[in-house]
Amino acid sequence: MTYQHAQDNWFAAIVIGFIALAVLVNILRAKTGAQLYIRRIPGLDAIDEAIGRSTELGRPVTMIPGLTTFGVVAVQALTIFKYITQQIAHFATPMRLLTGDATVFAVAQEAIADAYNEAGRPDLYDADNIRFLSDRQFAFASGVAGLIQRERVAASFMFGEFFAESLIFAETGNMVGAIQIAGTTSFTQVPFFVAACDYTIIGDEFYATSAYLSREPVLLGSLVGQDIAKLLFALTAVSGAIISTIVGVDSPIIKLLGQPGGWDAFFQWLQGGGQ
Amino acid sequence: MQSPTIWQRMLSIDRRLLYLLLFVNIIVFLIAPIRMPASISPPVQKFYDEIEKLKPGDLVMISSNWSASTLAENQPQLEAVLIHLMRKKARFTFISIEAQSRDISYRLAERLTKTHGYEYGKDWAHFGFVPNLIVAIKGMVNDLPATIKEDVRGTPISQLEVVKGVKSLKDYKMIIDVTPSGTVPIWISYSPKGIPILYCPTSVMAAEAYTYLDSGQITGMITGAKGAQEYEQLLKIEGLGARFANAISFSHVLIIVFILLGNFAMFMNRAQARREA
Amino acid sequence: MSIPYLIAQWQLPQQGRLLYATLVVLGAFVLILGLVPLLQTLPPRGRRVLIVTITFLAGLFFAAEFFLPVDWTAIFPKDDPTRNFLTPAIQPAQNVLQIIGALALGLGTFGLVRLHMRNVVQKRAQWGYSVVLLVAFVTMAIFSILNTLSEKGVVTKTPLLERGFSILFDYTLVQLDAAMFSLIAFYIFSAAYRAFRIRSVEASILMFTAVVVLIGVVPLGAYISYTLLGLPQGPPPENADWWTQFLHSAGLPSIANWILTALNAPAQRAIEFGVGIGGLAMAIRLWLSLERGVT
Amino acid sequence: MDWLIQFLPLNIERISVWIGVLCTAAIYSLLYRENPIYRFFEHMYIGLAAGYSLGPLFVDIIYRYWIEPIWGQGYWAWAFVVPYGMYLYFIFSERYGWISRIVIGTLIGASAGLFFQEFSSRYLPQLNSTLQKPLWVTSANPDVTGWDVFGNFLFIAILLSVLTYFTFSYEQRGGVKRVATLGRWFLMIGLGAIFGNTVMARMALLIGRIYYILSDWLMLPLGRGGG
Repeated sequence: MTYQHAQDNWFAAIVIGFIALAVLVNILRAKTGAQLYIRRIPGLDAIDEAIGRSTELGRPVTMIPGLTTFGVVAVQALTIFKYITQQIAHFATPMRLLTGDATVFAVAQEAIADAYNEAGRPDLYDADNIRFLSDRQFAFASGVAGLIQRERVAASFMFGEFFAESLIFAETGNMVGAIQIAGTTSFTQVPFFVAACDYTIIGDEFYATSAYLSREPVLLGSLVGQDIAKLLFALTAVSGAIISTIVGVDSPIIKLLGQPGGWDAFFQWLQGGGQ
Repeated sequence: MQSPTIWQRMLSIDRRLLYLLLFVNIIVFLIAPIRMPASISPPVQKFYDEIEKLKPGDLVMISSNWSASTLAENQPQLEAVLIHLMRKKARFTFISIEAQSRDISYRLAERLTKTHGYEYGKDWAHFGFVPNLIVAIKGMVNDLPATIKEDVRGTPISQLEVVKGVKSLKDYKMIIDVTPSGTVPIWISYSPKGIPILYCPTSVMAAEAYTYLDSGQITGMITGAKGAQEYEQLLKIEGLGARFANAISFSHVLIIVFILLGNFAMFMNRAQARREA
Repeated sequence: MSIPYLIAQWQLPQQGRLLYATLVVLGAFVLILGLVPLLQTLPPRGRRVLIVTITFLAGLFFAAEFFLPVDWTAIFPKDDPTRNFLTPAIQPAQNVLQIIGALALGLGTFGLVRLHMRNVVQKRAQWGYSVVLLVAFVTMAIFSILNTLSEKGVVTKTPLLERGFSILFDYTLVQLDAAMFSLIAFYIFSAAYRAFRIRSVEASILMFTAVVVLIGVVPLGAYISYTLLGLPQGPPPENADWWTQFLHSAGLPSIANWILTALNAPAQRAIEFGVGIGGLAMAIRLWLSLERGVT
Repeated sequence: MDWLIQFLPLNIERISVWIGVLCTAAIYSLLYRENPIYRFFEHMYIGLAAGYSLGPLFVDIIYRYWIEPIWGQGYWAWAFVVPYGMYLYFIFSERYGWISRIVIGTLIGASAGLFFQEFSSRYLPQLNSTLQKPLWVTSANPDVTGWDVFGNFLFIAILLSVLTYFTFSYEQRGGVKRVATLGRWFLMIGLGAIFGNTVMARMALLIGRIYYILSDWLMLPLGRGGG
């Protein structure tokens, strides 16, 4: 039941097209000067507080994208880490970025070097602070746990995709009294971050993070588009439920909206006189 | 600075004490033979009845796909089922989907069969692991010897007495799937019709399987360590199921007790602070 | 006949393939690496344009393959109706990504080894542990690579290799995995003790559901409900009256299951939708290089 | 005496058990505090893991997707892939560092392009299954009971309130704010449920480890199913 191509159900193409349009139009609006708003995301206000504390204590900040494989989520995580690095560069606070994916490691080198450059402190960049520990889940976890305890980090930022190892990072960080802010798209790991971290960014707050931090028009515009897309999903869900109540859950109209093969079934049904 | 009250000390308890408690708690319940009579759930009863129907010499395929991480749930299931099969003098062959589950089930079966006088190659065998279960099942339905080729010891399958004359999976009388992952829908979809499928999932996987039970696509089900405990009761043996079920249950009880204690301490501490203020 | 398909047909002749292939590979290295000084002459703006273009093209390939209609039999009657003209190139493209991924792993491993080599050479604090790491790395790398090559039939599988690999992998690495994984059980206990307090509405809800599910999913929950309280187990029989139906769903396991399916599933679904839409918007921004992110 | 001889690591099988227990003990020592023994095993662990990856994830892939096609089957076009990928290695150079971004751009573009299919496969079937929720009993859905209808209403209500919480581009006030708060509470129910449900799987792991210590190492006869 997976989509190999958009043709498996053209509804996919329509939805993606609509979302793309909503996002791009609003990005354009934002670029041409429309004033856009973003609501408060409490956990993100704490980033500065966490950085301030590690500066005071003179202990390092860790940034952990976890085992996130390279892709959309990893790029977003690195964008957030880049922002954090720019902030700590002003105070020369030491940092460690620990990753379990080699490609993310390569990209992170560039991103972090950039961040120091843009903050005007290229001298502070040290390639050894960006570390690829292991792509093996628990070997990586053991390395992170050891490092957090040895260096007694003052602040720990965990952004990306996480799996069972999430609690190992969060509890060891809690043990050494670090301020911890986590953000993840993996729903199953959110409860452990909520239990062990000071602030948790849930679900697509993760994608809103860079817009919130940078207030860049492109990102704010994109957020408006995303909200419109959510409205579309909500409307589809409600109207779909009503339709399925009236015509039955196995009706071709329901299949039309997102079931692979549903498009063809619908047209066959139409041609068959709609019995 | 006055010394902290008992409530304050409880709130800032050294977590190493918690770790020790959990460790000891599990050891105690693994060793102590505490028995809680369980009521036999209908799927377990059906599982038992189905194996009772086997005649001596009937051939059973056991798909064992668990490894160390779900040992506490799947091992008691497999042990209880194997003991029952050996009591019924049934013969069986194993198959796994990856190397670790192959090793763990092979070792376990070797140990258990020895105590029941079963002989490898004659009464049972292990076919090793297949990387793609769908392909393997389809292949075994068509031509079992050509699909499996050799067993876990590297013996050509034609020299194994246990599957002498077996052409296809259709010659089997029963399929048992002991698994922590979604392998049972594959067995349901691709195995020959008319061979009963029995299912030993972990507790997490069990909820989804009730539809298969309703429709009769699986005949019986043993759910996690708890199901194994019920099964042991049916077999009248003292197995691992009861111990593992207890260890799991009481580790949860320990956590709940401490959550309640923590809340109690928090309230007492607040009340005290209010009184002093 | 698509271009990638044609390229795939360009095979070196059977005779002297080894020599030709080596020459071609050497040539490719010279050519591609020879481009570097040329690329270096690009001004910053040109570099940016180049990167943006390559990013767009790479995305376009996968996007077009997905969006283009698959059935071209109206134009090419003999074509396979389950693919479009880009589909045959998907597998090679994935292989290219795999190769780049492997090279990145090489880069990551190099970074790890370099860091610990420096620790040793400069005798930094705790350099002894770096020696441990390097020794473990070299030993395991030899056995792992030989083991992989022996599976390919390039080297023979000696008993020493088999035994050594088994000691390092099965007896040590897998055991360390299991130990580290089980560590979470301790952490889950301390986290629950600390976090589940009736401090706020949210914390209380979190605690209450967690406790109900905690007791509902374990054998003890079933024991309390079905053995001690004598509630009926399993789904109710058909045409049961509502009281029987109620009794069948009043056991702790049923309640835990209800929370997990009826209450958890829609919340999770909503999050998934948000994450999916957020990811899609991000993908579009990255594809069109609209984001001043990491590149 | 017999027990002791069996217990000591005198054959390969016993040695393997001893190694396993030693590893477990070293890792668990982290629970007390970070210490030299943990540090030793941690470094060994990372070294072993890094070394292991080179087999299946480096040599195997390069051999299978690069060496075999070129030298084995003669598809010479593959020759260009590895040198191109090696642009990544310029990352360590200050002057040529930007060249690695060409490869990174390829990877970013590819992951963006692949996301369209992932979005369709992963999220649209979920949207579709959300549609199949009759909200009252009709003849069109004969199998649906009053209880199902209640569940469906609940499903849609929770879905909408949580979605409302996850909107960002306007100020949440009044009724919207209340719905969003409700959404966050439902979210907490879901999170609590996942927490409770995960505990068992983690305990099962720990029990498995402790069983290994008691049964395989100390050789205690724990419920070996005598019948």
